[in-house]
Amino acid sequence: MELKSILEVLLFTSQKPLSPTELRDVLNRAADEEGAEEHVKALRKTPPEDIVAALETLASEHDAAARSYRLVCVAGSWQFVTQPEYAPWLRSFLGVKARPSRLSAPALETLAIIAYRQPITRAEIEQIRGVAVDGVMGTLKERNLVVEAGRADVIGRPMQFATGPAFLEYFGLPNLDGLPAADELRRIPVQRPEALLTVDNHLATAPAEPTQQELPVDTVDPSVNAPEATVEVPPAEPPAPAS
Amino acid sequence: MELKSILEVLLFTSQKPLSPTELRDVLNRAADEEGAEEHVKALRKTPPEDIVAALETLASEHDAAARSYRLVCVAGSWQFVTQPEYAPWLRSFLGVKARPSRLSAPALETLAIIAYRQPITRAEIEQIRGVAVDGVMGTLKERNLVVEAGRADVIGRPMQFATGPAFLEYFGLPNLDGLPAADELRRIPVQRPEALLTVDNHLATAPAEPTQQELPVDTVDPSVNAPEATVEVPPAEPPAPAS
Amino acid sequence: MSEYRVQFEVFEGPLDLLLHLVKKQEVDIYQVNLLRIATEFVTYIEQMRELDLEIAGEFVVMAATLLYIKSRELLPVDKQVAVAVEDEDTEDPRWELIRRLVEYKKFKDAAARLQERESLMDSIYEHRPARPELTAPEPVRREAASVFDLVNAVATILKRYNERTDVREIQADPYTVSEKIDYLRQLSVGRPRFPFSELFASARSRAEVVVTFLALLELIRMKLFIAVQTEQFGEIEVALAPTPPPGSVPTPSESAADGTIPVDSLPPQSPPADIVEPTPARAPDQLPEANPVGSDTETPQTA
Repeated sequence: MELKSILEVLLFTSQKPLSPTELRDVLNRAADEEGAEEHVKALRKTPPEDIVAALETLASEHDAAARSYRLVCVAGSWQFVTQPEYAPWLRSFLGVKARPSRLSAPALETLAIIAYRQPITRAEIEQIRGVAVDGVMGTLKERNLVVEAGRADVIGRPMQFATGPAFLEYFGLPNLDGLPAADELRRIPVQRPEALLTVDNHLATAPAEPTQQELPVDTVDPSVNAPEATVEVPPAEPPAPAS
Repeated sequence: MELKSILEVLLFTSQKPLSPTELRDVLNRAADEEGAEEHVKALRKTPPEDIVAALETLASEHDAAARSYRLVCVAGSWQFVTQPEYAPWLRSFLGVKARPSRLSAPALETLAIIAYRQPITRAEIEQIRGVAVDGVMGTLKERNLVVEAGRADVIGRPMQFATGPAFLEYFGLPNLDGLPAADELRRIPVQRPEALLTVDNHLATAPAEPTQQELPVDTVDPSVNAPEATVEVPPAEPPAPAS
Repeated sequence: MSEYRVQFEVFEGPLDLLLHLVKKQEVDIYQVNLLRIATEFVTYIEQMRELDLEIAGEFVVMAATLLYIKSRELLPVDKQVAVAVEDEDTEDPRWELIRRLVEYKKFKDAAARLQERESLMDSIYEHRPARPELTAPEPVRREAASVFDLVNAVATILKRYNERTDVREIQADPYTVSEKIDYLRQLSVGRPRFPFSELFASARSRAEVVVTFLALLELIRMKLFIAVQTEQFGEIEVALAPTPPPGSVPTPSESAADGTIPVDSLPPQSPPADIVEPTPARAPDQLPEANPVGSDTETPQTA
């Protein structure tokens, strides 16, 4: 029994996209089942790279077969999807309603900032956008486009935000590196007016109105204050796929 | 866009098996949608026989592709199912399939007789099995594997029985013609050695002189008296499948 | 004693027991020695009786039939009653028995095949996609937005940000949007398409990247360039816009390869479905700093 066929049948019957890790877990669980046959046991601890390779082979096979569906990887998880040209029939079959209204310009801007600079605090977002973002953040979180991602390691320990499970799907992106011009746009040049003090080296931006409370005790680095200073945001870890 | 691909994508996304009628309804609905494109409209009122032919072509294509799943017809409705050899993984992944408890051997025997000889009275069943069938008939009726199917047109007007709505689904059969060896078992075997008179006390059935009198059915043609002769019982009309 | 019980109980009825006895003879059912079978059958019944087992009526009837057959068989051949050919009511009991055995055997085999299917069905899982969204992502997923929306949003932010920063820096910036527009137009000469990423390949500084990007958006806004993403996860390409008849929008394309529905609400004439035009970038002079984006949910933050 070929590995790829087993992966195929799992993806085929799954009710949600599956990551290589999840697929490997199933192989291990089946191998550990009491009375598992040899060929089932043999797939215990299949190397992740074998699983990924098998998935890629499978996807090419399905592409070559040119059927009405194909196997794709979205946000690191694999799933069968239908080809778009069948949308007219699927819409009337599934009674698909139009998606909730498209995002407003403010919501998109906020989302873009979060996408390229995650994880990021609300204060930082507001600093970049120049306006408060309470309303749009609510919308974005509600639609799972944005999720909370732990607290920043600065005074006050403000909540940070990252793109959520719906983000990559919403934009049809394979992963965060698939963001257009990710390399360039992660490094938006930030020139800091002299009056502003950075809170933290890793912050994308300086706070708008530095107050005494926000000043960290010891993290002010004078060099960051230079006019040409840019702050690179390391590519964020993709958020855990929705389960 | 080929009809079969459209049917395929519908079956692929469906949460339940679809009959050719349901599939045709989807084609019609999509064609009636406001702003439907020409190639969508063109499939309005596709003849049912075209749909069935396309489904059969599809099923052969999938069989030929020998993937981990295939397209099957069960009780007149079409669906994708997995190949049985992947059960060890699917059991770990999806859990043991919820199925009604297995049928006992007497219940299976009784059900087989009803399936091949329907409609059939209880007395006829008991004649074949050689034992009373009250107990198992109760079970079979309770599980909708067997239903009452009108009264026989003979003295006493006994109730007749036929396979019920759950029968084809339980065994995963497309229709009653899909019963294994249906042709043979629908016929009452009257294979009759040319004679049963023994020439030897220890050889009960050695042929001696031809006789023809005991053929149980009155439609006997002398030429039919060869050893392989059989009398055909016309296949029973299948009961209307449950919807 | 319990061994006997088990042995008797496996038989579904007298026919089942008979079949078992026939099988033991290892001959074709038509060649079976009925005499021996009759003897063995009666022996079983006797054993059951000795063990005080309840004997079903059907077994007793069958035993009687077998004894009758046996008694006939034991007569010399010339004393055997020749069954009258014309008497249709008279069955040869041997033939009748064998006919029933053959028939019963066929159904027993059929039942075994049904049982095989029954257990096979335990191993076959139906394809049951959970929710429409999961199996039909394109029609629902891509209608609302595209990556271009996102890029555009970034551009807006960049532009606003540049305006907010030190004026002297902007003046010192060696790159201008109009220069880059010329550069991009030159770049496209003789090359109808090039990858988005190539635009930034030669940039020497972050500022140049930003200016190039703004120039591109401006060209797109002017409908001189288009951005194309031919497949869902494919690379974005920049292409020269097809020159449309004056005053018209691009004609809808039949080759709506990816089923994308354009970002903006569908106008009567929609642009090619595989080409998504970003919302035009805001011209710098339209961008009031204090109140950048009109949204009811937002309140200007004190800067």
